[in-house]
Amino acid sequence: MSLQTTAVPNFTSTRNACKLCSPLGACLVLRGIEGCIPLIHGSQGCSTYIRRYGISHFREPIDIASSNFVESTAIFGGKDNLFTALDNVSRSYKPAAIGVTSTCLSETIGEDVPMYLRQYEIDRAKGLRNNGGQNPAIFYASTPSYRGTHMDGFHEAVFAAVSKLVDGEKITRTESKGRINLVSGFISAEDLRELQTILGSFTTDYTLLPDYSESLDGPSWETYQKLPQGGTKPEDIKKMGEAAGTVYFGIAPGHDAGKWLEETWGVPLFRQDLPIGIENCDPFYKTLSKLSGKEIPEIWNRQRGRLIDAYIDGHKYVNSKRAIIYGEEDFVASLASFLDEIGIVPVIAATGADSQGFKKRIQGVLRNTRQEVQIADDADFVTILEMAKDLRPDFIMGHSKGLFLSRELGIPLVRCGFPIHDRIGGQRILHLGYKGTLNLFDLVCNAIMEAKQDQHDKGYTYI
Amino acid sequence: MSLQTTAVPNFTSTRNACKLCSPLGACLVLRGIEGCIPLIHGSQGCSTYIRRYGISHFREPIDIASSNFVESTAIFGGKDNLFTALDNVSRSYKPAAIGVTSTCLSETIGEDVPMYLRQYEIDRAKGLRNNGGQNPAIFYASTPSYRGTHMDGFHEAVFAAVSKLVDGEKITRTESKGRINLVSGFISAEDLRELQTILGSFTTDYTLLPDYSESLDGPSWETYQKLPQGGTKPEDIKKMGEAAGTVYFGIAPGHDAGKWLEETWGVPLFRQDLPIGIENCDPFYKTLSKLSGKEIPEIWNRQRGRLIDAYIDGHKYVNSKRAIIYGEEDFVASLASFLDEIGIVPVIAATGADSQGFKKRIQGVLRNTRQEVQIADDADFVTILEMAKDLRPDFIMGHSKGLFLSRELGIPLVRCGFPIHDRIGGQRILHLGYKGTLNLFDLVCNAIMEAKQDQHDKGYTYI
Amino acid sequence: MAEVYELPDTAEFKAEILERYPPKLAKKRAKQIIINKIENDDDVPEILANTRTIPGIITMRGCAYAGCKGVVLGPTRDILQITHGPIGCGFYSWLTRRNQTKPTTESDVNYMTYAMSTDLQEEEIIFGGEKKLRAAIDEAVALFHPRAIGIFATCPVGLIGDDVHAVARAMEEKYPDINIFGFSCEGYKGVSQSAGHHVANNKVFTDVVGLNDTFSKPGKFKFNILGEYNIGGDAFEIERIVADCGLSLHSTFSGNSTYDEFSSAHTVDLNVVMCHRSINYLAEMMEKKYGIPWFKVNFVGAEATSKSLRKIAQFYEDADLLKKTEEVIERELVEVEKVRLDVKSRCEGKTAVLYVGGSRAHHYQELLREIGITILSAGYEFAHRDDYEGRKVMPSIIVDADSRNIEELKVEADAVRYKPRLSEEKKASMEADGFAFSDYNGLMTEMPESSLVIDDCNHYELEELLDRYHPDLVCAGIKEKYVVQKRGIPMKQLHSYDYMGPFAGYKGAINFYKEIDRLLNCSAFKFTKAPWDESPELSATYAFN
Amino acid sequence: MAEVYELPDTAEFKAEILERYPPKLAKKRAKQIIINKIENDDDVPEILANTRTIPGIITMRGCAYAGCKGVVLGPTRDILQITHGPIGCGFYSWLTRRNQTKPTTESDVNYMTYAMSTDLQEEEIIFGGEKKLRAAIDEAVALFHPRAIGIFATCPVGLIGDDVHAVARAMEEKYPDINIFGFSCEGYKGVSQSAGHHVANNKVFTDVVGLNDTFSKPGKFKFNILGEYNIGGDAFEIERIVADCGLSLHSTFSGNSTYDEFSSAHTVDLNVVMCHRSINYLAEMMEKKYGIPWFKVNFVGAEATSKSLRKIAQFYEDADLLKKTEEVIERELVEVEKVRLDVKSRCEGKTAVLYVGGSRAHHYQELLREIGITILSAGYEFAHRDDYEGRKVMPSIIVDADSRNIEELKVEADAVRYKPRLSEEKKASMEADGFAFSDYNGLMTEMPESSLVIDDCNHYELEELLDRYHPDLVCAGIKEKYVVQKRGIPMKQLHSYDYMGPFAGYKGAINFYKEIDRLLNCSAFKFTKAPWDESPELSATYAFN
Repeated sequence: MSLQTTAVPNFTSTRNACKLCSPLGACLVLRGIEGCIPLIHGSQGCSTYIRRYGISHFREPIDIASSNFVESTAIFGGKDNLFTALDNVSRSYKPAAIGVTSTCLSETIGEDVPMYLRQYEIDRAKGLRNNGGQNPAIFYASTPSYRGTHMDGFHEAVFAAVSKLVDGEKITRTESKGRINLVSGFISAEDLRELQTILGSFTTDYTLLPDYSESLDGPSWETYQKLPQGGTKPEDIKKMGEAAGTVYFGIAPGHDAGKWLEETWGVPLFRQDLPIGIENCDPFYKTLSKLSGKEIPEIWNRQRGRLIDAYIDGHKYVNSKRAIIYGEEDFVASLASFLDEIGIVPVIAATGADSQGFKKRIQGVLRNTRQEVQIADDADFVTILEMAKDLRPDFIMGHSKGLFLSRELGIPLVRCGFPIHDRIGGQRILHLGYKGTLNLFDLVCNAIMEAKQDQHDKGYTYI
Repeated sequence: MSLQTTAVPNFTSTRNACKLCSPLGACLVLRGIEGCIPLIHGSQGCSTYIRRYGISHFREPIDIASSNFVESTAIFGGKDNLFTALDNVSRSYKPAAIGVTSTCLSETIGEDVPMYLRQYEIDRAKGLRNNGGQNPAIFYASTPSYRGTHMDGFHEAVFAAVSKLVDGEKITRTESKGRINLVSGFISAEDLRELQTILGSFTTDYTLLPDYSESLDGPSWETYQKLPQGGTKPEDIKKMGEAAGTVYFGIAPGHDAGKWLEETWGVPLFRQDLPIGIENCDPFYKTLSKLSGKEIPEIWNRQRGRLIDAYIDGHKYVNSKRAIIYGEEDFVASLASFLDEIGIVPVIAATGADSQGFKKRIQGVLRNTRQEVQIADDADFVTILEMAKDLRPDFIMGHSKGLFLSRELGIPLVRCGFPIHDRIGGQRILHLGYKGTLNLFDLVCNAIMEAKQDQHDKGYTYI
Repeated sequence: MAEVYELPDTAEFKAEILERYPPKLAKKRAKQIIINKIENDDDVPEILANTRTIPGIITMRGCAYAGCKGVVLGPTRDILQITHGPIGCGFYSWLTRRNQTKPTTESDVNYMTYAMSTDLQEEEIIFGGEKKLRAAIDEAVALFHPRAIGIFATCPVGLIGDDVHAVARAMEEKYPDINIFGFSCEGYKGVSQSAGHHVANNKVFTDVVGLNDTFSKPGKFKFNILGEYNIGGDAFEIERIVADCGLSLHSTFSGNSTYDEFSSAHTVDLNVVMCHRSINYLAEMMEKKYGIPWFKVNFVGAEATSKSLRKIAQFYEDADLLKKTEEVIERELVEVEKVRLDVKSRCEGKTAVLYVGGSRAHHYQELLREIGITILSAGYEFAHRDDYEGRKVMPSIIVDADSRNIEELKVEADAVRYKPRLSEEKKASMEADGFAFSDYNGLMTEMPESSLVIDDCNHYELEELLDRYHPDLVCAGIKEKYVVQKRGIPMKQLHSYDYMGPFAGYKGAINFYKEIDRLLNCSAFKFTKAPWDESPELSATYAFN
Repeated sequence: MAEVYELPDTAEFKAEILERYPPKLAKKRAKQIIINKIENDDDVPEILANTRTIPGIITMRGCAYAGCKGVVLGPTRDILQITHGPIGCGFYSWLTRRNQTKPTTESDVNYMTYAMSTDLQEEEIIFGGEKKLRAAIDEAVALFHPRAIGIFATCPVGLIGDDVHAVARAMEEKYPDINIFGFSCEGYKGVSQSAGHHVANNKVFTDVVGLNDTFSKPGKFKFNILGEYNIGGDAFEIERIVADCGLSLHSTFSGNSTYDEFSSAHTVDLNVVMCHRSINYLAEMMEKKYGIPWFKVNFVGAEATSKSLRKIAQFYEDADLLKKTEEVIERELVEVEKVRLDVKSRCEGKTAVLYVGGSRAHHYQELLREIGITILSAGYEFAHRDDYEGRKVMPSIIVDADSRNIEELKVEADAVRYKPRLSEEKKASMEADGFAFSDYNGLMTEMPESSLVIDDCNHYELEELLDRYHPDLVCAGIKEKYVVQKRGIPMKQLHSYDYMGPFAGYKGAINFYKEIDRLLNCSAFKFTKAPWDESPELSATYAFN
């Protein structure tokens, strides 16, 4: 049976969704803060599903606590469960912080979690809680699954951590020359390591948030670590108010830590798309140079040159090829820009998010194409497949859920983004910076070449 | 038509060779020395073929001069041609060095190139040559195509450069604490960059020879460079006699620069296989630590840990799988060790080189397998295919010439080594060190997973 | 069975575990961590099971929705399934289990790759989502016109006043040729996915089974397998073997299943039960309503498979069938024994722990024992007391509030279709001869003396156990996988089989032996310590107090 | 043709180039770098060609072996080819060109992926390699029993005294049903691969053509195409078009060719020549020996293709054929024109230089002109004076020592098979009507006035040219590709087509237009300069003095 059904326009239902739910995004951010444990306020299934999903991509332990609602909790409210959960997590993990996220369940029954947490903190201060003497910081992100996608949860959790931890006096900008905030968006662990290297080449004073490069892609351990090492240090988050500027990759659909830092603490905000492709990378390195007051180190010039060289070497393979891209809005916008600059037409650019600005955003980054491009927000995979039928795409770029698109259309899928659960090393894919772009460029070229080679019989081994 | 013909044992002829010719290897080394131009003494076809072949892998300009024999040269000798060529190359490129390699043609007619070169240098010193005042150093490597493979030429050229340039007084070992020589074997440009990073983390005083990381994988240029930047500096080669030790990857079939440095200059030799796999990497980092007197930097521990973690995550995909590997003796030995340690049986390990020690060498690195392994030197691809028929291999690992094996056997080819001319980025494949090993591990896992996934219909997207 | 392996210091271990819990929690967990002891052949200590997980303690359990949609209905290819709720649950349950299915013809439908959700938005949470659900059903009908549609409720559905059953009835009126039914499997129902199994099987029983008296398959000895979910193709292997014996497998609940098979499942002679936990009530209800006897089988393990085949053959009392069954067993065991003995030579004496589901932690002990591996500890994620102690304790199980939320169906003999397959006398005489019906002796009677039985084992307990007893192998789920492997211990997923398999039947046994051999003899683990690393960091340890 | 494009300062450019050479070299190159000038329609300046390359100057040329084995015999699928020599040459010529071939049935042999070599070792260099060659032939026969075997000599073969022809004769006696022949194509023969083409075609003429009088293909108007090597499937496209016109293409030398087609090639009515350089002598010899007339055609470029089709149709003087030909042309030009005009709108006014082979530097000017691109400079790698100046200069070409080394065959009319296809009178009358036979006017007559024609252009000259004139496009080979692209100029390989194609015929023209459009409008080049980079390094420049 083929999934290519007769098109029924404007579907109400979502068929093979192209988005995940909000608490998942929040949990990833929380796992990227040192010593922080996520706690989902809702049914234990949420925690189990989200752990299961994250684990299938990262192949690492992902501990996420839950307040374990049962039917009576759903009826009578979850405060006691939440308090018990906070106690147990505090005692057993001795965490530096607990990030609480809501669910559709707790939001539907109207739980006032901020109020609960204030009360918990008061009780705790009074010594009324059985918390083993542990007093982790507690952030709260409101992340009902029925509002937005995992990216809403992601940005919301960033905001929760920043707005909770940043303190201190407002400072004058000149004092802070050199300190850089980077809000990294939803990227791979390898991307985070590359960002560390890039940032480190400009300054040692930076806050990269979140940073799950070690906590979700760590080494094997000789002895088990209950809370994996790594993550943005809470004390570095605290310092974000003092920075010379915040580079913020992507757009926060709800609360925006970048804007908040600018408005509340006067930290200038430099928002840009994820640095994939020359057009998105050049401004990034330039901003870092500006904020740090340091010239762009030679290594990035060399990488940039090698990338251009590859663009030129490979342009004959990619030029005029047609791609389908999908995924998070921020990711798709960056991919679209990258593909456009190497001469590929993203004939479909789709996101599962319900986003009014998406179409204009994508159109804005397509500087070169002369062809029509289908841009769809609130899209699901069945819709994408239906759209793709007459567009003769050459390949697909996105996460593992595109496999069935790839099979139905008979074209290769270049796996990137999240989730990647049918290959190993998804967390180690480098997408960002000149080097990451080169990696994606090689993957795209080689997927196209392989498809071409596979169509030929003998006599076709140089391409 | 299938190439799977009836097996005829002990073929005299070579059918789809698994080796390249000696001058090619020499030319690659010479392109990895700063300011050095290779000059092939023979027919212009050799230079053209070798350039063409190198270019198809590296996708960079590869200038190789020739003494352009015609029929009369073959009869009356090539001295005049060689002298003219040396003059023209000296004048036009102003090189720091010219590396002369022989060919089957010049060797067959018995050209005494060393004698010619002595005479040329005398003439040049007397001002008798039309060399535009340029006096590049001249090395000579004897590389007849009928003796050995491209690896003979490779190691021969390393020896030629080292033995020509190293001078100075013998020194006592204690004085040289910290300086490291690394003879890198035939590896990718990305490997060389990784080795620079690794060496640089231990000491700034090292000689990495050859180093074509920039000269054969450079950035795009705003203005054309006749002699690409990069390469081992001749002055660093000169200092190789002063080092605390020479790490030499692989085995030189003929002249051995490592041995020569040890015997002539007292530089201790640390020979080991290419650092692919834990078993080959650990000794490398340890030797560097020992020679530099510096502890192993934390970054390598983290990479090692991440590699082990991946081994464990991926062992279920690779364990007991069966591979065919082929290529240069040094490369195959390292791959065999790597595959063995991750539980893969290299059911065929083959090299085109005629090497008595090959079988024992491979057996030596297979520490874990309980199964029989076919080890073949002097092998060609048709023979490998015939051997493979009943061995149920799961995948193939090696350069692009294995494509037809892959097609005949219906199993994936994991491209690595040289030449890779049916994909882009062959020069950027990282094979070495913990990070390179992780890269190969991911490639192997994913090739196996992809093949498995392709065999299944729907319902099989997590693996 | 029940070899004695003196797991040392279990009492001390248990005490230490409990010591670090707060008193109330310690008291509860004390009843869920049991040191096994078998008396009088099948008397075992009482265990507390099917009870709430403590908030903030990281459990291995899932929710009712996961049990209903993911586990039970998931493997059915031609019932179109619609998740009613926000997008998360529908996405996470989209092909996450490695259920395989084999449509018999090219035109057979297969909705397993299709994940349909009403994707509720804030607006519907406020104003109600039934309209959207009806629209989704309209769309599903327009697209596929399926035989049947199942609607699965997620957490907020009941709370916002949506009635999936009312919608199902209304839409059935609109589309009279389509069987439409809803599942009240909100995630907070019950204490684990077990609740979801129950919701699922109840609905399949009331709304599907018994509707079709005509659909049939060729063959003489017709039976159903209940509680076999075709993970890794297990059902295919079982189908292969029973067919070779001359049996006719009518319907598998629910591996590789179809709507026709479900709706005509009441026409067979016999039900055999694989996973007691998830489905024993369905067997009971079918016996009551249709007169089909049932007994427990186990196709995991070569010996268990042979035993199960023989029992089925005995049930039919047919000489040919008995003969063919013996032939199949003899034929299959040749290769099984060859591999088993080879693998055993390398695995003998190794130790394992299993924390899985509601029957696999029991079944897989068979396979492990066959290659000489000793079980140190085992437990279920979501089982009830009877799964540990055997069905004889069922009358004494106290039904608590959480269980009461799951409807207990009142079943009576069907006026038309009730037909006892065995007379009372016949059944009694067979039982007198030692032929057990409606049987299950539970996990503990087959566990080694003094081994640890832990219900709803959590991360803390698992980690302590690993640190104390260093088992050579852990069998659990993906959430535990990397916790275990990070400490250098091989781990086998027994929910998804690590997307390998089959592990059931004879070929499955061979696969499993080899897989365990590979795991236990994998060299990757030996590299954990760098040769220059002499002072490993000390690990943090849990402390609840 | 011959539009005037005043390439500025060519004389100054030439003077500067030569200035930096040593005097002897400058004198020679002065005769090879020509500023084009066309008088009396087809009088062009004399150029020095087919002369030795100077040692140490990096040439684009290959060797005789490459021309013989790689270019001419390479595309033939059923002549088993053995390289006699050390391993390098055999390896490098293994499927390096993108020759395509289409076996007509599953059982048809195709040896193109098979690279057989005697892999000579030091021992054979000392003691002779004939024994090993004989063994290789035995093996080839045992493996495949091919119709024909070709032996290709590499550099050392003649020098060590091996006689490939003697071995071929001896082995032919051993295997009387196999046609075995050797090629003396040692790499140092001649001054370029042109020598190899000659060696190859001579041997095919003496040892293959004329052996088979019976093999034939259906159709009325039989002809051969000479000098078409099926790069990128060019021959397939030509086959498609001529078949549509109603012509019967018998044999292509040597794209997509077979032994049967070669050996019966003497049975056709007409030879048409694509690559004049590599094969004009074969056309001449076939005319002398078998009476087959020939003329030059060109299927590269839409206009050239139409012209060539019309000329062939005219040759046959058949009304139906003429009509069908016009229909085909009309039909094909619809799409061609659509794409051409679109592409031209973006490419008009751009400039190109071409240094390729022995005819492509000429043919591809047609295609480039069709989309409005002006040729600044062109030249051949391995052509002779007639390829530049036209066949009328052939009598005046002085045969030097290097050319004399390549056997010039003495050909006489075949006693049995000579059959003039046209009477002397008929031919004369057609020629009087302007129908040219045995014609080729050369590259220079069609180049723009004052453009630069450079024979055996080397890297130094190419780079200077690029720096001076900044063409928008370079067409050459892979060795030049990255030299050109490193400076940010798009480069099209015309030896291998960058493994694209076809570029011949109508569909090929469309492909080529689009490809050039892509190249010239590729955005990658614009990034060369980083936005923060304000002081690029100065480049080194060549200096010969």
